[in-house]
Amino acid sequence: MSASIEIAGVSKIYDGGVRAVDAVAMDIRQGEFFSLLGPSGCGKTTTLRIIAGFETPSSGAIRVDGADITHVPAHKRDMGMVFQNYALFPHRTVAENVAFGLRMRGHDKASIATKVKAALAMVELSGLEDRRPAQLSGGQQQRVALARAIVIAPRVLLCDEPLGALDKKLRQQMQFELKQLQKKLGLTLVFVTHDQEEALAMSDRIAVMNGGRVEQVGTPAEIYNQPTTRFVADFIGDTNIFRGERTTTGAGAPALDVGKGLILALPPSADAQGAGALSVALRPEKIRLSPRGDAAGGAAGTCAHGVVENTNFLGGAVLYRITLEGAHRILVQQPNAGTSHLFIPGNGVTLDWTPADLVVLED
Amino acid sequence: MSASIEIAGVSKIYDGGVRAVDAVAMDIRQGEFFSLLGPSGCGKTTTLRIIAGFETPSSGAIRVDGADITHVPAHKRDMGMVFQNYALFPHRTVAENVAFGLRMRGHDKASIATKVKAALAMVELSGLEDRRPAQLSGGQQQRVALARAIVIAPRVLLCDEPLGALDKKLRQQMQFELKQLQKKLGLTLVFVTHDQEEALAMSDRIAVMNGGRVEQVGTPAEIYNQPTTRFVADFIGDTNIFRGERTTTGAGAPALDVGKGLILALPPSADAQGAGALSVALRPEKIRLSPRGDAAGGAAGTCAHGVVENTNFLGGAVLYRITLEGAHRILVQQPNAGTSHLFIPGNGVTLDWTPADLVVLED
Amino acid sequence: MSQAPTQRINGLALFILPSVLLFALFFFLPIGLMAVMSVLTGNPVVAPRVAFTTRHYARIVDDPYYLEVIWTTLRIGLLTTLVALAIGYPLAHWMARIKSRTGHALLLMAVLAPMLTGIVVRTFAWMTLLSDKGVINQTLISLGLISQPLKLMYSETGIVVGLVHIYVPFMVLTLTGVIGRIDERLEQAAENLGASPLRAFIEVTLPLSLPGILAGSLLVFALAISAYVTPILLGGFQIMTLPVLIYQQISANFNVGFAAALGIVLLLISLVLVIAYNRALGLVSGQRELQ
Amino acid sequence: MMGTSAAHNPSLASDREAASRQAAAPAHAAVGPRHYGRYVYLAINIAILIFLLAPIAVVVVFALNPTPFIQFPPVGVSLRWFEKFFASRDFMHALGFSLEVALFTTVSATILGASAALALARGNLPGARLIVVVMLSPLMLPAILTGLALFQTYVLLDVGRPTWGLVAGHTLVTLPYVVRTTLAVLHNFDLRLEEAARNLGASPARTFFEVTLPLIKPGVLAGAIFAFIVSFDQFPVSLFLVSPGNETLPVTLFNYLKFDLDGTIGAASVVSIVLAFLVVIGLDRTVGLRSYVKL
Amino acid sequence: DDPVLRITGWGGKWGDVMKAEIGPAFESEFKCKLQTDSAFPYLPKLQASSRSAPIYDVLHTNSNEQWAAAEMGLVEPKVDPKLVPNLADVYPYAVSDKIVGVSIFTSAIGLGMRTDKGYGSITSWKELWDAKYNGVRGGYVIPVNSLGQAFLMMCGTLFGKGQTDLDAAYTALEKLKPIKIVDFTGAMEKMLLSGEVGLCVIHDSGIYRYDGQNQPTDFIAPSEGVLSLEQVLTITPGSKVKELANAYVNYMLRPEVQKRLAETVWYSPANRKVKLDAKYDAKLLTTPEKVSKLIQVDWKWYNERKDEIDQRVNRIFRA
Ligand SMILES: Nc1ncnc2c1ncn2[C@@H]1O[C@H](COP(=O)(O)OP(=O)(O)OP(=O)(O)O)[C@@H](O)[C@H]1O
Ligand SMILES: Nc1ncnc2c1ncn2[C@@H]1O[C@H](COP(=O)(O)OP(=O)(O)OP(=O)(O)O)[C@@H](O)[C@H]1O
Ligand SMILES: [Mg+2]
Ligand SMILES: [Mg+2]
Repeated sequence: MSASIEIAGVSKIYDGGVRAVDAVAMDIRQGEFFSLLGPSGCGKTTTLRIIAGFETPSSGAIRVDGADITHVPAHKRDMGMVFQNYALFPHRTVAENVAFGLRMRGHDKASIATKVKAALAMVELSGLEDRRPAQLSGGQQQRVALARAIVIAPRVLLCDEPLGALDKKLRQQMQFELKQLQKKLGLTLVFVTHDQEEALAMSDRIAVMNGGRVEQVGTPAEIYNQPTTRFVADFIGDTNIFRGERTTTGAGAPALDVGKGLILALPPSADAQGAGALSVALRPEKIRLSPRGDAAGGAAGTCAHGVVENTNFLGGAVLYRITLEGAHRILVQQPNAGTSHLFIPGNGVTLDWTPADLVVLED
Repeated sequence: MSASIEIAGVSKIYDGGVRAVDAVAMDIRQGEFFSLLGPSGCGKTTTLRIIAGFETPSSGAIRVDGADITHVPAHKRDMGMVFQNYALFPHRTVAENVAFGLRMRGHDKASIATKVKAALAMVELSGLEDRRPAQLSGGQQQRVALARAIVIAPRVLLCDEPLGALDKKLRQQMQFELKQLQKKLGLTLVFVTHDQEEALAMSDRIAVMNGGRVEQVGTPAEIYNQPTTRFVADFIGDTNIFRGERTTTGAGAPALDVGKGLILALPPSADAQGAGALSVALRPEKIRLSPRGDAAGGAAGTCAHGVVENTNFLGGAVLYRITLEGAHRILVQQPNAGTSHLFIPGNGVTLDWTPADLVVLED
Repeated sequence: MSQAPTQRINGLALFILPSVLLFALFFFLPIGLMAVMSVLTGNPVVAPRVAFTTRHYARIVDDPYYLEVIWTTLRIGLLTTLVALAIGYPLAHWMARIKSRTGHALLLMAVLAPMLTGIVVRTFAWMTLLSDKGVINQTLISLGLISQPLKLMYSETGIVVGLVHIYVPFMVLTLTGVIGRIDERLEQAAENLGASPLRAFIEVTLPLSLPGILAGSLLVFALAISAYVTPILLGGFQIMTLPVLIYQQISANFNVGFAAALGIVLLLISLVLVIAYNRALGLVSGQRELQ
Repeated sequence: MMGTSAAHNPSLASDREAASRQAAAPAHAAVGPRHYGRYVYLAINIAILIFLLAPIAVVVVFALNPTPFIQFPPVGVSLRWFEKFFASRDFMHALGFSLEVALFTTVSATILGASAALALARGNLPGARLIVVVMLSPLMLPAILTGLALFQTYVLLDVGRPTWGLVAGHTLVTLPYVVRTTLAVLHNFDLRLEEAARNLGASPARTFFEVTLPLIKPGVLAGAIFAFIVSFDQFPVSLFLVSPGNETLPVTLFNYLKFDLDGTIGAASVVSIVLAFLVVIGLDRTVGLRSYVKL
Repeated sequence: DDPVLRITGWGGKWGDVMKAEIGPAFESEFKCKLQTDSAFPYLPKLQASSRSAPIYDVLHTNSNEQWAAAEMGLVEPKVDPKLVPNLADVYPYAVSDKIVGVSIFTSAIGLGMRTDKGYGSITSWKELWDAKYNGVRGGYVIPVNSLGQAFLMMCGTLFGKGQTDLDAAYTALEKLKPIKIVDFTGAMEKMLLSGEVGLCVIHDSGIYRYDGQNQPTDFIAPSEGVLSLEQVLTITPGSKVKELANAYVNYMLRPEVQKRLAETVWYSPANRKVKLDAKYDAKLLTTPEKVSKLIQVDWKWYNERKDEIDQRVNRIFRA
């Protein structure tokens, strides 16, 4: 049913000399929900287009279930695709757009009608069957594109930011449906998104790309909790990154001196040996915040004092930008536990964290 | 410099008979960051296009600083706009696209060059000046659209999901820049987004739209914490909505019987009088979660017991779907405070909350 | 926008073959024959004793009259093209943007009607309008605006008017398809950035309709420089163009060799002009891929 | 009652949409935001239409005027020229023959021209731009010379003056229209639409018919209309290629007019126009002439 | 199968009568098929076809083209009186040395005028040069029209030493401007009828065919003589049905055929024996006296200089 995809050292250099994809190598397993995550312009779309067969790689090969398909034409690959710009057929109605792939596969009219109806219902577009794409809102167009790709139940589904134009509610619902569908059909799904939460919540594995290269491939938890490079740590979620020299805490535990009087106790996992510079990351939500003077205090290297500089209300959470006494600036995220628990700019606060939550980064 | 906008009972019926905007009335204040938030297809783009002068309202009027501009042609409105689909000029380079508005305003070459350079630097596109839109990635195109609109420093800036195609890092940065710019120039900014967090974080005020109508206008905190309608409560962030009959707790306080054995103590603010059905909302992050059997317990109407059914890892937070003993299903969000504090499906848990966090909704 | 395709010839290239075959058999062969005859003293098909000669070409080059005629021909062609573009564009724009389907069909009919009248009849109709006793002159005289009839006919003006009328539909229909496909939001974006509708048109719509302008003006130019019925009837032989000369040579002087030489010269000059025009338009617009 | 975080109620949304679809006819504000320019625009266009249609009016007057020459003001209305036209077996035969030739020409020129345009725009042919220009040549050569050259060739090949020879000649002089108009719309074509079709499993041929063709239809159709009309109105090439007894309408009309310049040719024109209008209406009903889709 | 005789022929009323009566009668009498090419111009087609297999058996055109055809060896210069007995009955001009083949009809080229403009009585060609006709003067295109060419020769006679005095003719033409020039022979009558021209060169047939319609136009046979516009038949040397071709030429000269066609298109018959109805007889050239006023042009001489003349007049009439 579904297929594994091997991307073997693929590069793509566009006509102008732009190296959009640079020696990308990764294996996408059969039936896997695989996300490509990365900053704008890092080569996600290009990679997807190479898999789909719209771009010929400048070098490297694409293999599906072990067979080299680098030069198989797109229409013989049986890969559904949701285009970043939708690419809806402007001369066809919504229903006709969705029916297209089924027609190409020679399905009979009745079964096409049923499937199209179901697909449109799934993306919440029932009733808009007879509109033309130009008569739809942006999000509606995107959902038509999604319906068009999934209705054919391809063995591989390539989605280029398929939910980017949807509001959170609808997006969550579509995420859910997509995930369900993927499980039901055992689809191999390659998913491009710029939304880290989406990638983290949905993926079996994630590839983080940067400047045409793959920085890290791993499960969401690995990517989030054990980023291997500074780029990944910085890119996924908000994070505090410190760079400093190795030292030891008063208690003799390995620690990092990040300057300006701040010492961070290193996690037990960190290589105790070795000297020299090191970067570590600490997620804002791993830090606890309490009013200055409240109990806590904590061991050396696991707490600090500072002043709230700026409060950012995120709905379910509040993000504080805090200036430590030594002038380091640090992000801390706390749940929005009601107005009563809010700090406001100027409040003195105490921060504390667990050394285990610090992640050591490759540079 | 900037201007106030009054949308006076505006409706728009498209040719096919679709009522895209339905008697929308709202005042956007001078220099305000005003967001339009709502589900896909609710009429945000249409509203923006009416303000910009690309659609003539079927009824109603648009006033800027009190003057009726309903029939003023678009090019005389001095309103910048970022189109949802970018609408970049395909025959012009990136730099030419950005320079367009300045040229129309008769700026001299040198000042155009400087401003274009600055705008492109701001959206992080320095170096791509001579590319054509077709040679850019989706996110890059969107940033060109943004640069093109802001470079002219219009008195009103209309943004139709201007950051939708950007990754979180870049989006935050652009949000910051946009906000800075808005403050610096005192711009009136009308911002369409499908990202609630974005709207909450950036806006002075938000209008939540639904099906062509405005459901609620208010500050982010009002919208989030005191949604007036069920739709708003449901739409903004995840929420738990309960509907039930008025009753009283054992202690005699007003409460809501939502069936299946669950009684919720109503907030003190709730009208104690009156009988009959009522809806209330409770945000997932306002609920505290502890292992079953742990202390807590809490007063009647402020706690419940259940079993974790499903865990959703969101990066900085974890979302739990919990089935209560009475078979109610409820969402609870907890900060991702490290792997050690995670609950897994099957864990018995105790939930407790503060009655003041319940919000009573209009239906 | 179309992306630059990968630079290898692909299977689609084969689709040119039927046309190539048609051209080979029904154009290059016959015209080759004519080219051969243009350097021979007689028709080799019917008269066995012919010799090579350059006299036909020498005649064209030696006598400035022929150069003048060539220039007149090209001038009329250029003028016709310009005017046809100027009046065809607004109509094409209207057709492309009109909302009502009935309105569109009516416009289409109005545009097609002149093409369907038949070239000769149409030209006679113009004679009726433009001649001294024609509708325009008589109306103007009876209104007392002029006392002597304007010389509308038997002049280049008359020819250009007639040619424009016949060929403007080619311009309109070619342009309509192209303009209709331009995303209106691009114009809106321009207006939003402060361009007046006219300016937005000039900055956005016009450059994006260049392929249509190119196609339309090339069609009209090619047709105008090769027309002979209209120049004969409306120019009354007082304006001499190459096609008229060729017509004379074939039908009254029976000098096929010279007619062929004139034809080849016309063809070569026009090809050069067209290529230059192509280049120029491509350069001006920066759209090098323009065809 | 209870409910957790479901998305907004779908049935609610679609109810609303259904309701709004039934809502009263769009009450359109008559005045757009750009009225001044609008008037100028309309005025210019109407002037152009008058320019286009004035001679047609003359032809109609000519066809209806009983005097055998064009006369202003007309002296009356009569259908005698129409009677004469329809009563003439020559004219009727020529009309039929012209339609037949024009039909064959249209089909062949459209197929050949559209495929050539496709090859030129997409085939990455070396020298494509030169080929495009060369393909315009049959239009730049005075058709009388082309006609003579073709005639000479047919004599040389000893094939006589067959109808297919006439059709081939017409195809040659109509092909450039189709090529040009098709090329014009192929430019700026969004290739991603074709990619989407391929991705959905459409073979290249299928993609062409399902996506490319419908989207370049305005160009192809314009080309086809040109081919039909130019063939139907083609005179100089036909002059040499028609055979006795099988003359096209323009040739017959031309010969007629050399001797009897009367309202019959006006009537013939009016009949051609009406005929073509019927074709246009028919096409509009079936294919839909207004086919360029907003992208 | 019946043999096929391939001829050329005019359209209009001529063509109608040929197709309806005269052609079929010939076909049944001679057991053959007539195949008429009516798509003008004929000569280039004949020119393009092989001498041994010409596309026509009988060529019917005006005299000057026949001369050109004969020069190129496309047609036989003379018709054999033995094979065409009716040749014995034609007026001398029809077989004169100014004629290739045989002329079967002739019209007179003279002046046409509007009778409602008070131009008075006109008797001379020279009237055409009067300044009062500026703007309403009409003539034919010289390079492509026989009438124009004949008129040019007339100019030499009128203002110079004779037909061949080209310089005089050029000067005269120069003075004729402004003049409205038409291409088709039939176009001038329409210009005259609609009042676009008031005085013009025209052939009598172009005026007389409106006889009885009360048109304010009249034909003037100038005192200096009228030019003859001949309808000439010749036979191609390569014809495979020469006998039939001669029979056709002979048939066209038959009095009843001549009468029918003459009365249809107002052409003067070449056969002396034809008796036309009174109304035609009164106007057409049906007697030796009337015929004697016909001036024939030396087309052989003209054709030799045609290129030179064309260039000259093209320049003269350039706007
Ligand atoms: N041209 C049109 N003709 C008919 N209906 C239209 C047209 N354009 C938009 N609509 C409909 O109007 C409604 C509002 O559309 P609009 O584009 O304003 O939505 P939106 O709020 O911007 O949605 P999104 O977030 O998906 O972009 C939608 O239901 C849409 O289908
Ligand atoms: N046709 C092209 N010619 C030249 N460069 C191109 C072309 N298309 C894309 N690029 C460049 O290649 C790089 C990768 O583009 P791609 O579209 O794959 O990015 P992406 O990861 O999808 O970005 P986004 O999230 O913004 O969509 C970008 O820097 C882009 O500018
Ligand atoms: Mg992309
Ligand atoms: Mg929108």
